[in-house]
Amino acid sequence: MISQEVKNKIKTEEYFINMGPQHPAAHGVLRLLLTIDGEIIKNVEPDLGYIHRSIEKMCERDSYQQIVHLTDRMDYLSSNINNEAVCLTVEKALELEVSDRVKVIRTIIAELTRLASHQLWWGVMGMDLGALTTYFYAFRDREMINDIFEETCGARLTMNYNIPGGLMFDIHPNFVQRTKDFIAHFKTKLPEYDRLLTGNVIFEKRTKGVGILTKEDAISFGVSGPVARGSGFASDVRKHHPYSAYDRVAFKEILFTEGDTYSRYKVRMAEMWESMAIIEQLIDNIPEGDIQAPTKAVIKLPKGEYYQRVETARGELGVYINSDGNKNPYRVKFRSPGFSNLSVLNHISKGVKIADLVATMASFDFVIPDIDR
Amino acid sequence: MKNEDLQNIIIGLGTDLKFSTEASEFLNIIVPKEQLHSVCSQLKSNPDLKFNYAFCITGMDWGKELGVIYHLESTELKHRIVVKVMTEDRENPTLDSVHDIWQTADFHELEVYDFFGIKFNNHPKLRRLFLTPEWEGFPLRKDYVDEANMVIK
Amino acid sequence: MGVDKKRFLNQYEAEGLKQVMPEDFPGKVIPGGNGGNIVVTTLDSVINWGRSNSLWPLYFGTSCCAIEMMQTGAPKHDFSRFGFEVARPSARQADLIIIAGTIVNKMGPVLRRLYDQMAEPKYVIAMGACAISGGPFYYNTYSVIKGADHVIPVDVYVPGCPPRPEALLEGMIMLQEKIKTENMSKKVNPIDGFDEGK
Amino acid sequence: MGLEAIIVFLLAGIVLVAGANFMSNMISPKSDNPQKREPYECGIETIGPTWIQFKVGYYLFAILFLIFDVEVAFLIPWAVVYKEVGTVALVEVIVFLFILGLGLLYAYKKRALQWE
Repeated sequence: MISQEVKNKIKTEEYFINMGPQHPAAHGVLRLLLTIDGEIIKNVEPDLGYIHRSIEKMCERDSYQQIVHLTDRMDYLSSNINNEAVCLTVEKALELEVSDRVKVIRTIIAELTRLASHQLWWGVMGMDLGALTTYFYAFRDREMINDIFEETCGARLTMNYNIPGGLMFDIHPNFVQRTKDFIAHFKTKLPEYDRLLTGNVIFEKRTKGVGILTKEDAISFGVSGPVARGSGFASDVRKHHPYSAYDRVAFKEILFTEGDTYSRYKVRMAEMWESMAIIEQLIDNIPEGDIQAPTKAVIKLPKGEYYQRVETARGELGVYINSDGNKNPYRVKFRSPGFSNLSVLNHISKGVKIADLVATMASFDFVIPDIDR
Repeated sequence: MKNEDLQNIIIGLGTDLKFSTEASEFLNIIVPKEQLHSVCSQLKSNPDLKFNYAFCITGMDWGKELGVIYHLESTELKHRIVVKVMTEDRENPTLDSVHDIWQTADFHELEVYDFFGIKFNNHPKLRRLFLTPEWEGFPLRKDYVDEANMVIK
Repeated sequence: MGVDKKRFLNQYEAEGLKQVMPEDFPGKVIPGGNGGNIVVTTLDSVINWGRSNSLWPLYFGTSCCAIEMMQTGAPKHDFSRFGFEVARPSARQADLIIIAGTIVNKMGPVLRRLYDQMAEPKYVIAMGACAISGGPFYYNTYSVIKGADHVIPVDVYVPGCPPRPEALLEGMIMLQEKIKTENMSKKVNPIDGFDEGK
Repeated sequence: MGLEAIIVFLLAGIVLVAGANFMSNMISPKSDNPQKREPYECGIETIGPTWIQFKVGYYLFAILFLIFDVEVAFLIPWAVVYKEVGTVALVEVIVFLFILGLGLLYAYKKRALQWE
C-alpha cells in the first residue's frame, strides 16, 4: 500500500520486546527476547534458567531412590513416565527382571498420565488462542484422573509410585473399575472437545499453515514427540524401542506431514484415542505377580554407562547414568524433550506475527522446568 | 547393523580411534580432539552410516579431563553409537562445534559451556544460557566448590 | 484462620482460659492483621470487606504448584466462589501474588520487581514447600533461593508439595480474614524496613 | 432552558469524577519505589531504546478507527430525534453514511489494513 520510495524515507527501527518470565503464553518462566519490526518477528532468542534448580548436580549426591523424587518435579505433567524412566535405567543396569504385573501397571499409569497431560495441553491451547471454555472443560475431566492417581499412588501430581525394582505398593482395589468408568466417560467427552475447538473457523484460521516445521529440520534439531510426529518424523519411542508392556499392545503411531500447528494439534488429539485404546487392552487382564523385585536397601550400580529412552507426553526423555560403582551416581544427564523442541522455535518463527508465535508455542506444549531442569 | 561391522566402517574415517563396547550397550568411539569435526561429518554423510539424529549431547568431567559424549542414531538404518571426545586442559578447554552437522548441537553446546566451561570455536553465539552472565565457576565440574549449599559427601 | 486453629481457640475460651504469652517467649508477637486487630471502625470494615472479597491474583506459576493453582481455578475446586475469579496477567492490575513454585537466583530480582510494580494494597501467598523454604531443593542446589520470603514479605504460607487445592483455598480464606482485621490508620507498608531485616 | 441544563450537566460530571478520585486517594495506602515508575514488561527491564519510530501500520489503524468512531458519535443525536425530523433527515444520514462508506472502500482498495 505504501509506495516503495515513501517506504525508504519512513525508516522504522526494530526494537526488542521481552516475552519474559512472567507471561501467560510462556506456560511457566520462559523468557523469549523478541526482535520485532511492527508485528513481524525478526528473531527469537530464548533466555532460560529462570527455573533452573540444578537437578543434575543434586542427583550426583543422591541415592537412586532419591533421584526418582526429583524427576517428577522436572516434567510435572508426565511425572509417572519420568519416574519410570529412571527406574528402568536402574533395572537395566542391575539386570533386574521386573514381574509382568508391574510392567502392565506401569504402562496403564503412564498412559493415564499422558491423557491427563494432553487434556491440560488442550485446555491451555484454547486459552492461549482466546477460548476460555476449553480450560474449564479440560480441567473438569482431568480431575477424574487426579482422583484415580490419588487413590492408587497417594498424590495428585507428583506421584512417587515407581521405585527401582517395581512399584511402591499394589493398585487400589477399585483402580480397575474407576479407570474403566473414566475411559467410558472420556469417550463421550473427547468428541465434545473436537466439536468445541477442532472445527472452529477462528481456530483453524489461527493454526493452519502457522509455524511450518519440515521433517529434515525436525530431525536435525533433535525434535521429538508429538511435535516431530506432526511433521512426519516417526520418533515414537514406544514403537521403535518398546519398554515395559508396550511390545504386547497394538496401537498406531500417528503421523501427519503438514508440520503446521494444526497437524501437531491433530496428532495429540488422535494420541488421546490411542492412549485409551492401550489402556483398554491392558486394564482387563492385569497379570498376577509380586509388586517389588527384591533389591538391596542401598543400590550400587556396577561401573559403566546406562541409557534409557522413554516417550513422555512432550517427547523423548533420555536418562543417562554414568556410575562408578558406589552409592550415588558419578554423572546423571536427563535428555529433556522440551530443550531440543525449543531450539527449533527460532528457526520456524522468522517473519511470523507475534500472535502466530503464541499459537506455535501453544502447540509445542512446553513445560519449562523440563527445559531448565 | 551389528557393532562389529559398524566398527569396520568407522575405523576408516579417522586415525587412532579407540573402540570399546564394555560397560555400555552401544559401540563407544573415543575420537581425538582435532578430528572431531571431520569424523562427525563423515558419520553423517557416509551412505551406509547416515547418523542424522543426535539425540543426546552430554558434558562430562572424568576427574582429570573434560569432554562431551554424543549419542547418535540413524533414523533410516536404525543403529546407534556413542562418540566421546576429551580434552586435558582444564583452564581453557576448547573443542570445535558440530552445530553445522546437527543443528540441535547449537543449544546443547551452550548447556555444556554453561556447566562445564568448554568453549566451542565457530559456535554462532556462545553465551551462558542457564546461569546469570556474571556467575563465576562452572557448577557441574567435579571441583566446583560452594560451601553454602553443597553438603560435603 | 485455620479450621483446627478456630476449634482450638473456641475450646480454649470455653474453659475460661486466656492466651497468656509465656515470659521467656523470644520473639515479638505481631498481631494477625496489618496494623492490629483491636478496633476496626465501620469505614474500615466496609473497605476491608470490599477488599478481601475481590482479590485479583497474578498469573505467576513457576513450576509444579502452578498446576495445582490452575486446578483450584478449575470447576471442581473453584476459587471464584471466594472472589479470586479474575486472574490478571499484568502486575499493575493484580493485588495478590501467589508464588506457586520454586524461586531461583535468576528469578529473585524479577519477583522483587513484579512485587514493587503491583499497586497498593498488595498481598502475597507463598504456595508450596519450594516457596516457603526451598522445599525438596534445599540441599545441594547452587541456584535455588531457600524460601520466597528472602525476596518479598509473605502474608500466608501454604505448605505441601504441591498443596492440594483445598489447602490453597484455606490459605486464601486465611488471607481474607487477615485483611478483614486491618486498621487503616495503623496500616504499615510491609516492604518498609524489609530489606534491612525488620 | 438550554444554558442551565448544560451547566448542571457540566458540574455534575466534574463533581462525580473529582469526588471518586479524591475518595480513592484518601482511602488507598500509597507506597513509592523506583521500580514502580519503570514500565512493566514481564518483570524485566526494557532492552534497547523505547522511544523509537514505530511502524506506520499502527497509525493507519488508529486513524481509520477514529474516523468511524466520530461517525457514530454524529449518529447518536440523530438517533434520539429521528421520529420528529422525519424522512428528510433519514436521507441526509444515508448520504452521510454513504460518503464514509466510500472512505472505507478507498482504504480497503489501498490495502491500508493489510499488515505486510
